[in-house]
Amino acid sequence: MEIFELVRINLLSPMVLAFVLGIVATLVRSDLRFPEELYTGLSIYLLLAIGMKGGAELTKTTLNEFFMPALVTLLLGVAIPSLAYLILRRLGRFGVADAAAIAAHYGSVSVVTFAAVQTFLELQQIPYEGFMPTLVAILEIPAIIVALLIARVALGQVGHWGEVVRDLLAGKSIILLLGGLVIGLLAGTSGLEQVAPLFVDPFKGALTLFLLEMGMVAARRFRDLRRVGGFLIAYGILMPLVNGCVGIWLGNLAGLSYGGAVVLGTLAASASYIAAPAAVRIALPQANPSYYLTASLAITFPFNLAFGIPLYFGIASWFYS
Amino acid sequence: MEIFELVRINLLSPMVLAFVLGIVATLVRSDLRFPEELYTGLSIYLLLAIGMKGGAELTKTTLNEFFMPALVTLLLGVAIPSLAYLILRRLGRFGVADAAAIAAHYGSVSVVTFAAVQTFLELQQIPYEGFMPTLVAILEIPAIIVALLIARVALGQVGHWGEVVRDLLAGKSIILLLGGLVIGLLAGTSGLEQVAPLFVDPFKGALTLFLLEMGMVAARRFRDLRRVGGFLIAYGILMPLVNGCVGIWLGNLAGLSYGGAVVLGTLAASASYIAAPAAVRIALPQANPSYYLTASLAITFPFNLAFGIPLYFGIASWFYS
Amino acid sequence: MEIFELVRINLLSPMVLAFVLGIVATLVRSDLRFPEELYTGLSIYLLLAIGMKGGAELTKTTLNEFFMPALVTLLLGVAIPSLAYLILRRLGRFGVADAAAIAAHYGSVSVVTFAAVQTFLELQQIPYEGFMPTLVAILEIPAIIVALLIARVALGQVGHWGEVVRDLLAGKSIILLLGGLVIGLLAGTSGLEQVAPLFVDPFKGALTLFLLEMGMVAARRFRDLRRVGGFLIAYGILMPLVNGCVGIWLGNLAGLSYGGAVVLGTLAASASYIAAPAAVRIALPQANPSYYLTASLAITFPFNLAFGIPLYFGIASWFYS
Amino acid sequence: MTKLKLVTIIAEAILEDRLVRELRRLGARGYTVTGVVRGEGAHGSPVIVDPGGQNVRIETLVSAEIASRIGAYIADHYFSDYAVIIYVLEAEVLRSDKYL
Amino acid sequence: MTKLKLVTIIAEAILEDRLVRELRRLGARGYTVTGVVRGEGAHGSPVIVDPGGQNVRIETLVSAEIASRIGAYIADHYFSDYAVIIYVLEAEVLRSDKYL
Amino acid sequence: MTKLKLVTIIAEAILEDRLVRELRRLGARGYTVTGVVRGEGAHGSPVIVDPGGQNVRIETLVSAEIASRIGAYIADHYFSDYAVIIYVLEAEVLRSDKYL
Ligand SMILES: Nc1ncnc2c1ncn2[C@@H]1O[C@H](COP(=O)(O)O)[C@@H](O)[C@H]1O
Ligand SMILES: Nc1ncnc2c1ncn2[C@@H]1O[C@H](COP(=O)(O)O)[C@@H](O)[C@H]1O
Ligand SMILES: Nc1ncnc2c1ncn2[C@@H]1O[C@H](COP(=O)(O)O)[C@@H](O)[C@H]1O
Ligand code: NA
Ligand code: NA
Ligand code: NA
Repeated sequence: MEIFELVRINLLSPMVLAFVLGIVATLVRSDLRFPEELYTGLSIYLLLAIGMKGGAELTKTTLNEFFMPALVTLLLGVAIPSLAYLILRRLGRFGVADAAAIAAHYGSVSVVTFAAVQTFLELQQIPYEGFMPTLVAILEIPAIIVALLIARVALGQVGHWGEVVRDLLAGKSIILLLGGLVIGLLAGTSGLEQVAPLFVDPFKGALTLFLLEMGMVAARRFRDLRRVGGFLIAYGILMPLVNGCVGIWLGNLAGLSYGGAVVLGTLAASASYIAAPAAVRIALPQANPSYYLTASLAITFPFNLAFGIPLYFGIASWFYS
Repeated sequence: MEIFELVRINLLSPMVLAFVLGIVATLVRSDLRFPEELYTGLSIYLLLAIGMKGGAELTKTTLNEFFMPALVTLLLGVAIPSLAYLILRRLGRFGVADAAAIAAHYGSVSVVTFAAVQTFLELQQIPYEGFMPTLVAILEIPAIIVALLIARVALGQVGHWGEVVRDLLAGKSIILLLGGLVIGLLAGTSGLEQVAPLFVDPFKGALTLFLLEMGMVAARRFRDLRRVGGFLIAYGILMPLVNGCVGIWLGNLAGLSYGGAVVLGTLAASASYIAAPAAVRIALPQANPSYYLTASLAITFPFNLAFGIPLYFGIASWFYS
Repeated sequence: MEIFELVRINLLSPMVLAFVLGIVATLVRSDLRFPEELYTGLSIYLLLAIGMKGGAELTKTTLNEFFMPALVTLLLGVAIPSLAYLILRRLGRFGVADAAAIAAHYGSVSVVTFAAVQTFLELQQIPYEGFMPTLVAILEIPAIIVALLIARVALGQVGHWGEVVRDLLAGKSIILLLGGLVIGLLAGTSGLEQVAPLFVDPFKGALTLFLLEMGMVAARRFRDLRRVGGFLIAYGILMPLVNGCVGIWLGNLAGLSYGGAVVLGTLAASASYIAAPAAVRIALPQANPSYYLTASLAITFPFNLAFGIPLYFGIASWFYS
Repeated sequence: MTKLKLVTIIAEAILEDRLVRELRRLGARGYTVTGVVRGEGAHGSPVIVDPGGQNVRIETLVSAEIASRIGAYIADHYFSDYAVIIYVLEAEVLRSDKYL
Repeated sequence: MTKLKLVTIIAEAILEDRLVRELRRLGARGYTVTGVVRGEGAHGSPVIVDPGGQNVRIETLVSAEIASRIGAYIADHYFSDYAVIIYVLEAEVLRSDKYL
Repeated sequence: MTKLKLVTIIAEAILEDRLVRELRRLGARGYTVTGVVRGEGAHGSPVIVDPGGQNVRIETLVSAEIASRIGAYIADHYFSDYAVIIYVLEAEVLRSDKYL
């Protein structure tokens, strides 16, 4: 299929449309509000569901197949924040704290983008490795630590460092993702079946609901777009493209399947908006949250959701033909 | 089937029984409380689900079939509040503000009543037009504006008028209903299928849960029944009957199917308890909320849910035989 | 099957694993928080779902079969708190208020433990009587009243007594359980089918999510374990075993099926953590909540969930062979 | 502007209904409840009876006389067995007859 | 430490957006909203328009002059038709220029 | 009744745990947190890091001496980088030894 056709199909999925609806609701200043507790509940659900499904599929994987992909994922976790930092400092002329803060976000991952690419591949009926949620967990944290380390070296200090690293490792997304994985692994396929009517079947619907809220959250950041400037807007679109290609390439080298490489590319391309902001706000309080939140939530996330995923799918096809 | 039998079947549906349970829980002063966030979450879900399902079915409709029903719906939106206002002023001897406030509620619609009639028809396996949710959106707002306009003319002023109209058009029920419609329309039947395990299959169950809470909300208004007086109680039962017949008759004229006419009749008969109260409280603060909330929530809503829907179904059968 | 094998299977179910995950999340001081509203929403759901399913099955039962089991359940409601009180006073050397408070908890039941044993039996494909939820409702309240009466006699007074009894009878778990039963009974199997995609199919998944939160709640009480002392810890494990055996034995006498006796045993063994704490805190404010909450939530609940249920299943098999 | 007392009670959530009833009986003409609030004090973390429940904050604007009546009542009935605190601020109000 | 006024408004939730806008216009440099809060007063239980909505509490630290301007404005525009109360406390702040 | 200080801190929700720990260290014997609260001030809308998080209000009843210690500490450690305000009210309490 052609890339344009893929983008069109993707744009007309209920998930992307719900995201757009969220944006529209905010722009017309609707009184539509998502209860914070529903947001929290849905994100617990999504993380756990992703983990459990991955865990149940892990029972079919050998550790062997897993080793190389895990290694290149770790590599991505070091390479992307370093590259991102350099670009932001040199080309973007950002200060140390702001550059490191943004780099931490682009090195880490967005779980919802992961869920979206999973859904996209399932609709295209392209299989991918069952251990991909494990790679999400592997990619989420190291990049943040690397970026904070860079700032620590460049600035001579970073406040509350030990606490920040501990909080990262015990962060809710890690706990739920890895916890779900272990549950899925131990309970196996038959265990997953018991809870499938909640954790598998309605997953796409729950993601749709969640993206409605994400659209509202993203749109609330739109008015900051002017303030953050043209460079960051371009950065929020081009950096994912670069990272996505690197991810696909490394995935291919590591022996991932076509679907697996698309997922790893998307993960590399995605920017964190849960783990990274919380860590950065504590460890680098002097960094301006407008920069990293706007870039991650209002630029890169929508871009990946609407265009990035089909693009990476198209790009990966060059590596796999 | 006979009307009595229909009423009996309807009363024994899980939805109506859950509503009764909510009433009982409040009357025995149980500590059962529905978290407000669950209420909000469920109403977001119901509106979006109704919209999406309608939208997916719209793909099968021609604009042609839609034109006349839309027109009579708009007509209802002007006629009902005017009629309601006159009756309340002349027979009920209400003041201008109170009469206009109540008229706004009876001109507008209750989305949950719509969901209930939909469910009722599905159980009776009576088809209805896919564009009915569109008619809900069409009927919701104009009647409120008409009623407020009447008050504005009669009183010489209405506070915050422009803002009120804007808020109405960007209100959450319109956004979610129309937004869902567009999502369903663009994503099509195959898109709806992806999210059906969340947005279609559990719909009746979610409605049941919501009606449990609605029962508690309605029952909390019961002690106001004495205060509002006999006229308003009679009004809350007779006005829906009149409006329901008018709705069925116009639906029939506009060429709607049997099921479609029942739905339009029920919409006409239903009274708003979301959009109208919010608008009226801002635009007509001098109107006594006890009147309009009690009539709408504690009289008309339960009446329609328990008796109205099967009645309109029976009445419509005279037009379609 | 051997008991060890049953325990192993039970420990690897998604429900128990989710409970363990909740404990782990708390112990590593994760920022994972369950919104209180989600907790409340899920408990409303579980109670209603249990009731409705039981009600629909009640349509297949004669009152005849129900009489003896109901009677022995009432007997348990008097016997267990009395026995528990004596043991706590004599062997545990607890004061009157503390002993009565704890006895109230062990006489009453834990609905989630009931849900867990239901799920366990379904996986083992062992049938049980449809009226078991009715027995939950019968066993929940009397034991609390008996325990409070004991304290009232021993202390010469109990504050707010009438109010407490009224609150117990109108408590949310009774309202939802009995309400659900009546809904299920009146709507029948066909009514239940309409709402099955919400109230039946995802039940195990919802229970899993709920147990994740219960694990966090239980773990937050772990640091009180040292404070409550060795006696209460032993009590929290041995008392359920005794009560479980008595329950199975009486169930067998009353003519319950194998599955039914396992359920009654588990009910007898379980300790309340909703109705009892609320009543006790008001009626016996001088009792130390650390004792009863820790014993019930941090000892007996996890024990029953992980080990008790398969044990009672094994023990009951001796009575039924 | 008239000077009144703003009495604030922070108490276990389970006491809300009862406290509100008693405030009324002691002469308060209105009240506002904020909850759930979290907190710690002499009793450590609040005694969470229902795993959901925590503390609530109840505020009432009253005359100085009723304020001290409420203070005495709460001290008598709640301080020994429950995690409850009470404090009083000086507030200026419009329409003071509304509260008296 | 400088002395400022802490103005508290308790109002029907539906008024939140409008009140915040008006506070800004009357000169408040910031505000904090706590909501939903429950309560009862002269109007009985709060007028719950959306079955979800109740009251909100809006607080703003301002100079004495702006405090009385706000008081007058609220009395004029809200007391007759809405369930709204307002009271003022004396507060000490650091960085007082932030609020003036 | 004894006079004490009611110190109120309004801060980004992400700081809650840290602030509570520090209050304890500075001598507070208890505290109450209300959250989430919404608000705006010099930093505009609160910096919502997790899309869910907003502000929290932390209150603690302490002696005048500890109140000013807390004020100085917060000013030193939070004013430059975080959206945090602090103010102090005069409160009367029963059982003042509980807070000292
Ligand atoms: N010094 C304090 N400042 C603010 N709130 C307090 C203080 N002490 C206690 N509280 C609140 O009052 C509740 C009961 O206090 P206590 O009875 O001391 O455990 C606590 O959970 C806190 O919410
Ligand atoms: N005396 C009072 N003390 C504290 N809050 C009050 C008082 N009177 C009224 N309120 C609050 O203000 C709201 C509106 O009051 P009212 O206009 O008197 O109905 C009530 O719902 C309460 O939340
Ligand atoms: N004048 C004020 N009155 C009440 N609350 C304020 C005021 N200024 C700031 N705040 C609160 O303190 C938070 C942080 O303030 P700021 O650092 O000025 O952005 C805001 O989000 C508000 O919740
Ligand atoms: Na990335
Ligand atoms: Na109508
Ligand atoms: Na028991």
